[in-house]
Amino acid sequence: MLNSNYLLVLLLFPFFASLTVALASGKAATWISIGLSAVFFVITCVGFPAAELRFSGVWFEPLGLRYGLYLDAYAYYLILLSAFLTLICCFYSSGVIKTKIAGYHSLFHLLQGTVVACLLCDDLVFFYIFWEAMLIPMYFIIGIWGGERRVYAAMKFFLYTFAGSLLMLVALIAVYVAYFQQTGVWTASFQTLHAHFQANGLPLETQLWIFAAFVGAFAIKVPLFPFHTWLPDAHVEAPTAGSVILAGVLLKMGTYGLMRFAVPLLPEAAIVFAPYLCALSVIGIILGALVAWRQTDIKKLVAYSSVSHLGFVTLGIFMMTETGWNGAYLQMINHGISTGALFLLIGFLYDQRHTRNIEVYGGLAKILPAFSVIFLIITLSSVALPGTNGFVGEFLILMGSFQSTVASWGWVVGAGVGVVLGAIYMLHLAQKLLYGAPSSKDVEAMTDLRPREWIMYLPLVILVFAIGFFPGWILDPIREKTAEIFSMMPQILR
Amino acid sequence: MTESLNVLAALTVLIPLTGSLLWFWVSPKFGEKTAGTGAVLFMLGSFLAMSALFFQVGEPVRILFFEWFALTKTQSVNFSFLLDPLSLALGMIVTGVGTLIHLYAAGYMHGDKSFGRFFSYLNLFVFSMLMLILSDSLVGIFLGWEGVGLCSYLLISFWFTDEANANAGKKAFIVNRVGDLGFLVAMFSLFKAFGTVSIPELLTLINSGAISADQLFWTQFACWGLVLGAAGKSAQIPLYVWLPDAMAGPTPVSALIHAATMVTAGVYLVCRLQPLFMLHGQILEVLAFIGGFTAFFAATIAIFQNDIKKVLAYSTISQLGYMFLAVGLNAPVAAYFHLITHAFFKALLFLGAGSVIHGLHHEQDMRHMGGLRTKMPITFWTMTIGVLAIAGVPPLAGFVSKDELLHIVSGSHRSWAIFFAFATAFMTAFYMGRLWVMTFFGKFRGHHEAHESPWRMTSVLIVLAIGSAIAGFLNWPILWGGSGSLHHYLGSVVAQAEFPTSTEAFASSIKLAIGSSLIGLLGLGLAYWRYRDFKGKEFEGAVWNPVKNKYYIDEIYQSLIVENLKRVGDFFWKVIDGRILDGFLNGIASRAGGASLQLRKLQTGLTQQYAFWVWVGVLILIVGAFSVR
Amino acid sequence: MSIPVAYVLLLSFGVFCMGACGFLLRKNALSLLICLELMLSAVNIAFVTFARLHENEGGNILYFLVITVAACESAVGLAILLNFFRIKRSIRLDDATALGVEQ
Amino acid sequence: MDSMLLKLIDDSLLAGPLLGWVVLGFLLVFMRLTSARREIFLGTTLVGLVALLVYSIYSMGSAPSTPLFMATCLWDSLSQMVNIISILICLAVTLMTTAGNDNDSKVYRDAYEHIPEFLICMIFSGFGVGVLASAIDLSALFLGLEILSIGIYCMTGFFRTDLKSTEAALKYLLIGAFSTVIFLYGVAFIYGATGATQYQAIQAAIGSANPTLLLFGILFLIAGLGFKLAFVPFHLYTADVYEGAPTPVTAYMATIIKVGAAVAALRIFWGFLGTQVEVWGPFWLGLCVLSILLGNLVALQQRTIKRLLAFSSISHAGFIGLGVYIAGTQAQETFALMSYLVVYSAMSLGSFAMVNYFEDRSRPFLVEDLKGLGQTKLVPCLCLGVFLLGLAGIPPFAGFMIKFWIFQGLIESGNFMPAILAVIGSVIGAAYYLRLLIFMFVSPERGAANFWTGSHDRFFSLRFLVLVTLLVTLLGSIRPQIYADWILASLALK
Repeated sequence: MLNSNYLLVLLLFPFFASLTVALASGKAATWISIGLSAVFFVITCVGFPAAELRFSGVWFEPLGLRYGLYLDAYAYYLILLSAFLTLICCFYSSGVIKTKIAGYHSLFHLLQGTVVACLLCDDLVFFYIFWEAMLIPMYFIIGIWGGERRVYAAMKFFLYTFAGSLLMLVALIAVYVAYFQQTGVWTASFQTLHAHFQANGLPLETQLWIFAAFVGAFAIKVPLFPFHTWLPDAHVEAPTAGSVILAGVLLKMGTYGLMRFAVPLLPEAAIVFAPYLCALSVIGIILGALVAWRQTDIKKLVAYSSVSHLGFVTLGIFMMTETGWNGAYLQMINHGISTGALFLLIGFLYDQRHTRNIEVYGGLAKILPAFSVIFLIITLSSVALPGTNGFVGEFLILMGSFQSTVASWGWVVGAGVGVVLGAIYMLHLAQKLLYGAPSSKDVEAMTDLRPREWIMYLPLVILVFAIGFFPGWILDPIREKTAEIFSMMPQILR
Repeated sequence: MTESLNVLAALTVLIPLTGSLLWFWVSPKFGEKTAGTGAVLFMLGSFLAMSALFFQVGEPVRILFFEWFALTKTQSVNFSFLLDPLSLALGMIVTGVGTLIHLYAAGYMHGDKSFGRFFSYLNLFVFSMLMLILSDSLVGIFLGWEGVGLCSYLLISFWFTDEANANAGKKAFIVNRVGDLGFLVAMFSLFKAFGTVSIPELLTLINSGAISADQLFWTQFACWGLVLGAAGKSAQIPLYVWLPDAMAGPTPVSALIHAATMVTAGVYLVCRLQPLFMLHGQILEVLAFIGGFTAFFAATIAIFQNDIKKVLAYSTISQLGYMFLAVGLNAPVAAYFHLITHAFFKALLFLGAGSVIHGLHHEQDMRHMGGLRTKMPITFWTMTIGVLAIAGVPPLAGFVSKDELLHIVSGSHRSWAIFFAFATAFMTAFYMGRLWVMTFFGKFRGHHEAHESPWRMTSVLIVLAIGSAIAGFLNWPILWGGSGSLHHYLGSVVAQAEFPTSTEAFASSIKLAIGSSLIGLLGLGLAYWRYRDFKGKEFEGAVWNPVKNKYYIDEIYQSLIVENLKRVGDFFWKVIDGRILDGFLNGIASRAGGASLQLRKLQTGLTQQYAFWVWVGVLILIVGAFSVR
Repeated sequence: MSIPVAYVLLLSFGVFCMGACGFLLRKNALSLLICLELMLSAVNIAFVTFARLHENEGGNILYFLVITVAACESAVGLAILLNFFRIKRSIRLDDATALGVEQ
Repeated sequence: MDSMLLKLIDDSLLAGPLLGWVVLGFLLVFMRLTSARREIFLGTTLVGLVALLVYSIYSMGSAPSTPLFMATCLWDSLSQMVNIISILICLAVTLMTTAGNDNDSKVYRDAYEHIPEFLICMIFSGFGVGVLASAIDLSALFLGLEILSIGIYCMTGFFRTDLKSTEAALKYLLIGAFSTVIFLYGVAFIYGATGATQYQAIQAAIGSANPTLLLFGILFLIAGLGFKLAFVPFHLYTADVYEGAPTPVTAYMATIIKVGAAVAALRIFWGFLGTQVEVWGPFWLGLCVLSILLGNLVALQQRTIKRLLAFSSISHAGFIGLGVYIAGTQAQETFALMSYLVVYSAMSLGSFAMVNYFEDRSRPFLVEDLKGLGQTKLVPCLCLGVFLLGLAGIPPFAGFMIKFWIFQGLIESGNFMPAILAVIGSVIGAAYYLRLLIFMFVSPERGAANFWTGSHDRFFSLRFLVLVTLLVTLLGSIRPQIYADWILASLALK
């Protein structure tokens, strides 16, 4: 049976990997990196199904800071996802990245390390450290291996998120100090704080401020309208694998933060803010969809689609129903899979034609049948067709939110409009790329999937249907966890 | 017992599913012959399994396969079937007609590069359609509901190298999505009201009669949603626009999906949830009006179409309108009956049209046809039966079902309904006659050399012709010594008032029957007189432009909705994101830079200025201190 | 009979201001050093006055310290100024602009 | 009379380390008389400082709580801690100087003729810090301040044939003296108001003091200390002086003066003005926040790296000031301040060491010169990068934890506004640190620095220094014990 050392392995392995890769060189680095990420994936799989594990080591006793680690379903599946995507990304990059290979891969493992650490942390300060540290590798991945405007994008990404996070830091310290002032004990362990403040909560006044700051940070990361403008730039400029991780994992940290820290800790404040945040989510959903529809840059289109999709997630969270939360969590995973896959597919096109302009392509269904099938499946998953993973998540979100007691069901209808618009832009993309007559000789010269692509895409496609028809293996543990959280929520939500 | 049912039910849906996965790879590897035969055999298997179920199942049974996902601690969505007359009857139609059309298609699609892909899609469609029909939870129905939508999208844009087809497919999917939104909202509100999405439980709760005001509100909400959904899937006003374009797909598709099966899903759904609608009479009224108006409206357009398939498309819309009229007037059985007969004769007509098109090397414009009577005899005779059937000539299927409809309409004493119904009946006869005459009579106006189609296709035509001839006797009115078997069969699940059996009722019904058949014959005659020596020109002059252009509905939608959406999108993108949000951020950045540049100017390198600033600092402190005082 | 403290303070303040103005306005680095001395003596006046006011030695001690330190400071200052003159052949502060923002 | 002398000797033995400075200083002076080789001088200084360090650490704990030297000095744990810190800084600077020893450009040759004077000045100003830190009498305070300053004036002019160095010295001396006068005037007012120069006495008399005089006194003291800490608007000289002075001296100024002045301020404000906090608090906080904001803002547009670091040090001075403010108000007392001083000193010594390593004294070191340096000198650039991220306060580097404690103190004392403003300042700050990183690692073209030889560092002194500071910067947040335990222990002593 797993014990708390497992957490240490999870925490430290990626950093070890990153170090190893950094010391290797050139081609060797690639293979070592792939191997290590595979090993890490296996390690994470060992943890299935998410057992509840704790670890706590001395960090800085006088101020009650501890290396508090805590693994549960919420953390586990995201860790699994990140390990999975990192593996795929390392594999993908092996064929694409030509310059500074070792650095690139080592940064990827570093990124994964910070992400996993973030998901594992129980001590808020410890969490914050990795939350910030996450920015550094991503900053360099965009900045060094990115496109033309990479410096601008990287800067925007870093400063925007950094600003948000620092606000959160203030909020976080406020909680930490408040606990000290109430109990005379220093601790930043979330479990303790949560338990304490459920028993004797903070005054609503304080809650509102702290919650606002928390949401500020998380909303920028998600990103929630109107804090989303860094995302398209970052996505467009980032290298393919970077986009995959950014969309697949980093954005989730925001929603995860909301579900893990902000809302459970300050439910009353959350209830007060809920209507406004739902409104923002719906605006995000619709804005994202419509803007995505008008893009000619494929990556930008997908980036805006992310804004729309995560709008659903945040809606599910802020409507504050159990069902909605389960859906939201599942949708986080789904978005990771489908959008990640989309970026990979686009990368496949980009590597051949070196353009992201949607008009250049066309009639690919004739030239790349296999590619088209995969692309279509992923498209369907992203428009949430029943039978694909997207449907279960989105349905649960909407179904749950419709029953909400904190905000109007009208928002759900608004989100429903988003569902229709989603079909519009995704089919628009599919048609522009796949249908019509092949637009040019260069397009006709393109080659279809090779084995190495199949290796990447098949698992994703399988997951799409595996979750679409049998979501239980993710949903059931999540449901228990959510029930546990909601059992501590105010009466109105139960 | 139930085990065998389980297996059968599973087979019914799984056979087409496996098929859809197979033909993709089979056709290129083992040639289209294998794939075609395989597909037909698979469908046959599914049909046999279905009929086995049909004959075994007495009163409704539920079959649970496995849990799909959990909604709450107690409620969860399952893959499970509800086998009762409604589902079984439609299931028979789908698999039966489906099999025939597969057979037909094997001939029709002969030599197409992506023969295998076609049959994969077709099988996938049958699978989804069966899921739609058999599922016992709304979510399961929704799975099929969107599944068939997907298949029709894939099949409409089957020849995707032509942008127009791709667009038509996209349009179909998106318009359907609008309907699906209604369906979703309906599901949510029903769940909010009753806390379940499983149909039997819903119906028992509704029939129990204890409905709180709150629940009533939500059920009303749900009904509106369902109306929207049905209108989307069954191509009713205002969401009918996708169906005419859907004719871009191969003709067998039009026959199977856009005439016989998928488009009737809306009717099926409303019949399924009849008790729910009974709670809200006014909504049924609206539904009836939508149906009646659509029937009339579509018929007027059909008269002016020259593309043979477009005529049939609008006729389909109009016939579906009939069905909704019936449902709205709370006569689900009549609607269901018309649904069944319509499945036969409309499939027949489409396939006939297909065979004509096939014979003329994909010529669809009726102005370039004519005189095919001699060249394609089988097609001609079968088509004739179809035309007579739809025109409502006794004793063919169309006559019986439509007569029952008209009977109910006239019994409802709603003048608008009566007008719509009879006017439509006349126009139907007229435009079908027009089609029939323009295609088969007069002299040939085309370019290609026409030839009769292969046996694979004609045989299907014959079978269907027989079907459309005799299907009426499924439900021959008791009044006229018939069995009314469908009434009895469906009676257990849907409620419809029995007809009075008194003598004056008999007299009136006979009068009505004669009247309606006369209307039909009149329409046909008029058409024959007008088109027997057609020169390829008609309806000159601006007066006819609106109706020729389908009342500009597509254009209106385009400019009113699509264009504005685009504008909003651009506004969001360029103004809100670009100018306001990003402008704000970059503004801050550049401001900071500028301020920094200004402050930098202080560092002149002149010592005394620095000293001066120190001094200024002191003064500021002092002034501050005393202003605080 | 003794002079009121306020007057002496005013004197000290006046001297201080003179020194300060001189420091801000004169161009010659040498005279800046002198102005510094002036300001320091203004401070010293204040110290001594307060010493008398409170009748304790603290002020006087500080006075001596200030004098001493002032001497060291000006010594160092002169040395540096000399060095500056050796390089730049000028003791005008306006010539000391090798540093500062490149205009 | 005789007893007085005995008392003096007695006291100086009690405050052994202070005496140690003097002894070391005079030792060097005598060696200078018998002119020895410069290596010997450097060696002696190093050995002497190490010996002094060992002695100070050894003699800690055996601290006399009674005031010494006629109640002008208090040799308590705080003074001893500061004393040890200044010893360490002197060691670091000596190491940097040693690295310059084998540089045979003319400027260096001329200057290193006079290395003994330089070292003597350094030792004595180090002694000054000792005095400053332990002063509990205005006279001693003034003396300490001057001993410290005058030494540094001389050191600034160390490159006597170099115009910039000399000019910097001149400017520094003039303005420094000017501010000293202002400070003195403040002292005079305080004395006038309370009639005492000894802190306890002042505190005793402050109740009955003339408020106006007292206010003037406080304001002038703030101005004087503000100048030493280089608060805005007394900061303008900093950039010039930092740029002109030899880099080791810059490092020296950037660190040791802040340490000394901060502790002096601590003793003043919480020593005898504690009751007056509502009088000086607002001004002090205002100046701190202003320094954080403007310091970072102006740094955005600096062209030479030393000016940039100068402004970064100004913003850090702001944080140090905040540390001084919260020292009296929060539970952990001076802990936050002391750890900030230690870690900040380490980071900025490290960064200046790197500058010293890269720079070529004969031309200004522009920021652009760093471009593409990561490709030729990767490891040094990585080191500099770590120091910069540390200064920017981005976790997981040491800079984060110390900022965290400052924020914690502020929030604990209910000062949310300064905390928020400080946060904004840090965000601005991140911008220019990241700009440097971009130059080093992202920009493709090669800056001038790629072609400079830099210092040979024959005795590995520089590398040793960088290694130590790097360790502190890397581990400072993950394992704060490396410095915090010591600080807490010594704080617990008194």
